[in-house]
Amino acid sequence: MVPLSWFLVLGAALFCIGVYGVLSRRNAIGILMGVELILNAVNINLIAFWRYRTPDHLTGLVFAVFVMAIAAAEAAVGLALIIAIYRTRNTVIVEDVDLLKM
Amino acid sequence: MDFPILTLITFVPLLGSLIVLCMPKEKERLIKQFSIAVSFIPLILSILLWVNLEKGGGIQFEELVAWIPAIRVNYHVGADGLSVPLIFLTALLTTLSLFYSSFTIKNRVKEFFFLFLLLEMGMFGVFVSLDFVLFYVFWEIGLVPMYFLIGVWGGPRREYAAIKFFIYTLVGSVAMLLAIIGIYLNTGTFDIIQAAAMRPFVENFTLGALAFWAIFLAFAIKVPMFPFHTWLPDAHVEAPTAGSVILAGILLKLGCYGFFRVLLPMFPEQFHRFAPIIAVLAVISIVYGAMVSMAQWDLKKLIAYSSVSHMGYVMLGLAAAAFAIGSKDMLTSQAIAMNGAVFQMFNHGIITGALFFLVGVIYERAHTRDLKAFGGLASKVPYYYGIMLVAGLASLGLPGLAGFWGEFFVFRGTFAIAPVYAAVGVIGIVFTAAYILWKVIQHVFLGPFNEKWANLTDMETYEKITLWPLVIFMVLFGLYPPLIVDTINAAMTRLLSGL
Amino acid sequence: MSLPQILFLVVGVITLGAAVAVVTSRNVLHSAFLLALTFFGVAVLYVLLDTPYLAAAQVLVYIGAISVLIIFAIMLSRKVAAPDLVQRNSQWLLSLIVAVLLFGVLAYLTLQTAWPAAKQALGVDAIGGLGEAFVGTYALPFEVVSVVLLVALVGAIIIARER
Amino acid sequence: MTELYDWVRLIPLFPFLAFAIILLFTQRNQKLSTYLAWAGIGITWLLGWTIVFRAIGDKHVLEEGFRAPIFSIPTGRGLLELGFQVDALTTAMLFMVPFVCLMIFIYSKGYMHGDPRYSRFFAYISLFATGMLGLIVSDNLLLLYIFWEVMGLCSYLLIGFWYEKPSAMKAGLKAFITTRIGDVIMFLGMLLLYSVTGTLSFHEIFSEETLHFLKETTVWLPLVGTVSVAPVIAVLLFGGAVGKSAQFPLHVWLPDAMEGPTPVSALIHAATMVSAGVYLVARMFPIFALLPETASMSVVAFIGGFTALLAATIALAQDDIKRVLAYSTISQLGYMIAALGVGAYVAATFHLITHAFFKALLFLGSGSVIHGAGTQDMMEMGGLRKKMPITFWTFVAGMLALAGVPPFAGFWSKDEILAHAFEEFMHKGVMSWPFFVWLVLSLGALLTAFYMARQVFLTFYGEPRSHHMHAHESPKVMTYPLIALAVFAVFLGFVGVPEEFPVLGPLFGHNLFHHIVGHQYPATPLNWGVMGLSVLLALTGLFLGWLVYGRNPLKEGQPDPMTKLGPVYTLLRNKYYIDEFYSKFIVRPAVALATLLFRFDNSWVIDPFVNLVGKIGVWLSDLGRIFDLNIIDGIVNGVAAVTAWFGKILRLTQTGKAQNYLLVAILTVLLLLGLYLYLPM
Repeated sequence: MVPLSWFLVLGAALFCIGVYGVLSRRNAIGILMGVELILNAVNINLIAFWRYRTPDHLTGLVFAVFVMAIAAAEAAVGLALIIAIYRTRNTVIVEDVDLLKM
Repeated sequence: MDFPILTLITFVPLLGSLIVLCMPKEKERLIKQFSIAVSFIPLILSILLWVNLEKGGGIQFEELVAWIPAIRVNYHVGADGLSVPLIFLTALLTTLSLFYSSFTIKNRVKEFFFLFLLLEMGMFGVFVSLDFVLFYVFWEIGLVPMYFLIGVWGGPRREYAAIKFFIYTLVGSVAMLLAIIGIYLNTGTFDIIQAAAMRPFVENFTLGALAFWAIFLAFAIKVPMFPFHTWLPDAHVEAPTAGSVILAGILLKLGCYGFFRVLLPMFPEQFHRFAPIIAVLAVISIVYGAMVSMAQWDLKKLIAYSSVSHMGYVMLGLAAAAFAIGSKDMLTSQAIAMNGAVFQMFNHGIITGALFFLVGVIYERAHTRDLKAFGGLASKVPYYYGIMLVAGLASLGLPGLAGFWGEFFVFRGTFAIAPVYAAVGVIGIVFTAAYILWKVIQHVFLGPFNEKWANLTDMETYEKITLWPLVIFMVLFGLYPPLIVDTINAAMTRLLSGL
Repeated sequence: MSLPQILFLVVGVITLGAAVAVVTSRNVLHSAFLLALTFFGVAVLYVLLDTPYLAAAQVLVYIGAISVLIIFAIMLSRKVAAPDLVQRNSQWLLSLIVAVLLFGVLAYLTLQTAWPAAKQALGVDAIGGLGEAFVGTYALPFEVVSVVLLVALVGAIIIARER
Repeated sequence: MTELYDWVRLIPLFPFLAFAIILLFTQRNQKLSTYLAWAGIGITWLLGWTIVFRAIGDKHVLEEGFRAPIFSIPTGRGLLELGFQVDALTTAMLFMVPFVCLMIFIYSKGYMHGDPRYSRFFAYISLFATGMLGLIVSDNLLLLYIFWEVMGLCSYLLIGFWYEKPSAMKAGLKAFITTRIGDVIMFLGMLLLYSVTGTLSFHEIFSEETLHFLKETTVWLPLVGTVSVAPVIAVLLFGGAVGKSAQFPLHVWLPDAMEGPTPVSALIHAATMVSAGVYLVARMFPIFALLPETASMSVVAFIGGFTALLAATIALAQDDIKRVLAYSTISQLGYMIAALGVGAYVAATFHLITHAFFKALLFLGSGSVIHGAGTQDMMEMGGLRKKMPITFWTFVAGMLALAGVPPFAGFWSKDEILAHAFEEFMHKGVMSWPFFVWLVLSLGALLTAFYMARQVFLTFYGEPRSHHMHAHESPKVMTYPLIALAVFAVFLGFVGVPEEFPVLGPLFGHNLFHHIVGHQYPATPLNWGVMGLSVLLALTGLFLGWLVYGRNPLKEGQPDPMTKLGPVYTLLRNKYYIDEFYSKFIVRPAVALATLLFRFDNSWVIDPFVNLVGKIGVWLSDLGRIFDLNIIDGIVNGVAAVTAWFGKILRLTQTGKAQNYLLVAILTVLLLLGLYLYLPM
């Protein structure tokens, strides 16, 4: 039997790797990948908790599915944005995209 | 009185301001006339209120409706001999200010009158509220229109002044809010009268002291007391004339009123303990304010600082009364001191209000307030000179005019309780005479005529109409003080015997 | 050590290793492929958690759609995928420390807690229950998600469209 | 209003109405304004004298007083009652004040003729009369104080009446502020009295119980320790009198008050303002005399005697005709105060009344001279005797009265003071205040006679010492009041002839004045020696004056013989440099302190450190601010500046890069988590 805590530690590790990716990549696509990792980590947690703690209620499972759906949508929009930015500014380096600071 | 007179007084201006908001911007005449007409309603009602007030009858004209039942907040209003003169003063000064402004305000007329009526509601609200939350809400409501009045229609440094005023007052308000919550947690009610009756801090003096100082800060800033006064000269100088009048005439009274309505009944022990500190601050305010006034060369700033001095009398009377809490044989002196303090509040409203109007009158013409720039105007503008002289003399406490009685009673009451404070405070009287007569009267009106002002015109009819009511009150209350002291005394005696 | 445990450890190591490579690789295209590997590892974990349905969805959605999408995006912005480009920004070290610390805290908290060791028996039919939940209790969120997906689709097209 | 005395309520009312109506409505119409003012004071005069002559025969009123309440102010559960009254002292004053005022009012029509603010002048003097009349009929100290201050205001307005002249404007301010200092001290005395006894009504203060209570009560004073309360009250109240009656050290305003129109000088110096101070001491005399051995009496005696001599010496060296009279007024007031200080209550009151008449006469006479000669400088006058005969003769009558030559009014009153002081001195020995008072006042009598002789000879004898002097007699409206006042200056003294005096004593009702005013005090016995000496001194003074100024009248360009006194003359002429002293050590430091405080309050306006904010940095500048006394506003602005500084620093964090923000967010989460773990729950 795999203990619950293993899944949790693995989820945490995946999450932190994702965080690192989001924080350290210069490339917008790289950041997006980090985000995907984070979402996966979340999903692992959701399902692990569902399976070990409340197998009778499907809430965790349902939310995992939702997360997947949202991740898909997010990836689609995010990548579209990246493409759009790339077209207008010819870069996907986020540091060059700092219109926020004016 | 079986109709909700206080509610009407409070919310008629709100209604008026909303209607003004709906009026088309171009119809300035209509807006002005309508606003003035609206402001007459509370004025008439407040006279009715005073006439129908039963002297010594405690809180009257009460209305009590549940507002937020979950935390027991009620819409609870009422008035007594303390608040009725102030309500009247508010109504009077607002009407006069609106009237005066209708001739002097040229830009953004609609916004001005809208804000002014909103401000009036806030001020009335504070004077009638008997519920902490309601009190606080109105207290804050008054802040916003004033901010805009200074910030939009003010002088060259208006933004600085407005922000300073706002932040200063807000700091106090936050402290007060915390204290109010503290009181609520201790008593389970937001009702000012009930909470005071429960004496929430008898057992826990330290907690009470904390709450006391928090509320003290809020009110002392508003009064303003030394050393929380530095917002006042800026705000006054930059505010438009009507704004200065209301600021000096009413907004400062909100702070004093808070001391009487909230602080004294709620924290008698703490007030008694800390009375020496407050008395010292009051005496400093009196003497220091007067001396700083004497050093001014800007007419408006001079009068602004004189407010610090004059409000010091109010605080001295109050502190003296608190000094003697617990000694039963001092009731007469306490009552005299408090009567003087309240009377002084009223007087300061009409006198300083008049002085600010007068500053506005000359500023409209000369576009300067520099005392060195004038000289010998008495023959050129005799009417203006006469009115200014009366107001100035009332301000320096000349017997026979209203200002004297306030000072006399304050000093009389204080002297019996804490003679040293009174003796030091009396020095302020000499300096007041000096700055009014030397700085204001002499530099503006006397001496050789300054040819620069050869085209100066005397007061217009509208200016006369604005000032005469105030002059009449100065003389009336000066010659026959029982007219108002009867009302105040009954309320103060009742308040004191309850401590 | 039982079989699932060994399986977990192996898959876990592969997954994490792939994930680390994803965020550190200098070549974005490599990252994208490794990301697909990571997703696959996660899918295996789902199986270990008795949700083969979800594992299938993971493979379909993540590997089949998202990874491919990412790869396409990289292709479309070809220049950035150049291997010689520095992919780390200036705050990478701080980020690393933060990430490690965060992991430390999370792991510490997790291990501190006494979790029930064993799985309970799966009382309900997970897949069937899921289907019922989507049209029953969670009908509304489900519909909302479908709208979100639609909007994202339309939005992506509009954003990425050539003008 | 059944009793005649009830009408006392109306006494201050008529002039007040005249004041209000003139100021509000009839300013344009000079004639109407004049008649209104005349009517106001005239009706009051008639009413006043009706009451006076009724009261003189009414023992009950003289001894008990009659009170007419007006209104009362609630004080807690008690009441503060205000009202008017008629009693012995009021009666005496009521005889003098309205009449002298009326004379001055009539005279003013001539003197002020052609002034651009003619009507306003009448309004102001009507208010002035209101103040004085109200003061003498007040039945309590508070009301007295109110009218007292009203007079202070009027003195300000009237002394500075020609405010275009900077000197007049300054003199008005000086008068107001100087007396105000005295008033504040008096105010404190009043507060103390009120606090101790709980009443301000004369009737209640002077009741047996209250006086007894005051005798027993003590008060703790800083530096002094525990003392009886009565002398403290007395000395404080005396402060007011010192200011109003221009006693040393607050006498400086009065000579400057000569800047006002001459009728005002007459009004201030004779009938009203300065008498008020003496009146106050006389009114509160029971408190002063309650513990005669304490400071209360000696302070009064010393200040009075000292002032009498000081002012008399200054008067010797003045050239301005009105200034001489001004200092003589100060000196004579010193006589009255000193008299009160040795307990000569009746004599002081008597001198107050007689002095009012002949001093009003002298001032109006000098006004007539100024009106005719067009100058105030005696050195330019001379030989006016023939051109202004009526003025001359009436002036001489006043001069002789002031010098104390029998049988003029001043002789009797001055002699009574000296006799009383001598009597007390005989009781108490040489080392006592009465001896000091007697000595000083006798010396003062000599000086008085001398400077008055000097004035008369310089003004009226010899030849004019200025070419552009075209003197003429004043119009009748001015000379008639002079004659009326001269009659009183000559004959009024007889009402106070000592009872023992042969022939005159019995003839004038056995010292009628004493019977009216001093029923509770024993009469001062006649003392031929003192009387002889005072006559001798007066005559010597006059003779000396004739010797120096009369025998060989001064020619044009010839210096005043007084200059031979050298440095003494310079000292006297500059009034002992007291003005300069005050200006340097009191006025200027006060103004400087005010300015300093303003800087303290407001230095951010001029504060150069504000400019350094940007350059050196906000922290450093804040430090500077604290050093630069800017403690108060600095904190407020400092908070803002610190906020701005933080803002500047924090602005760096606002990179616009989402990753930065995220990093910070996560760091924060981490921090919170760490805290959560670290802190025990």
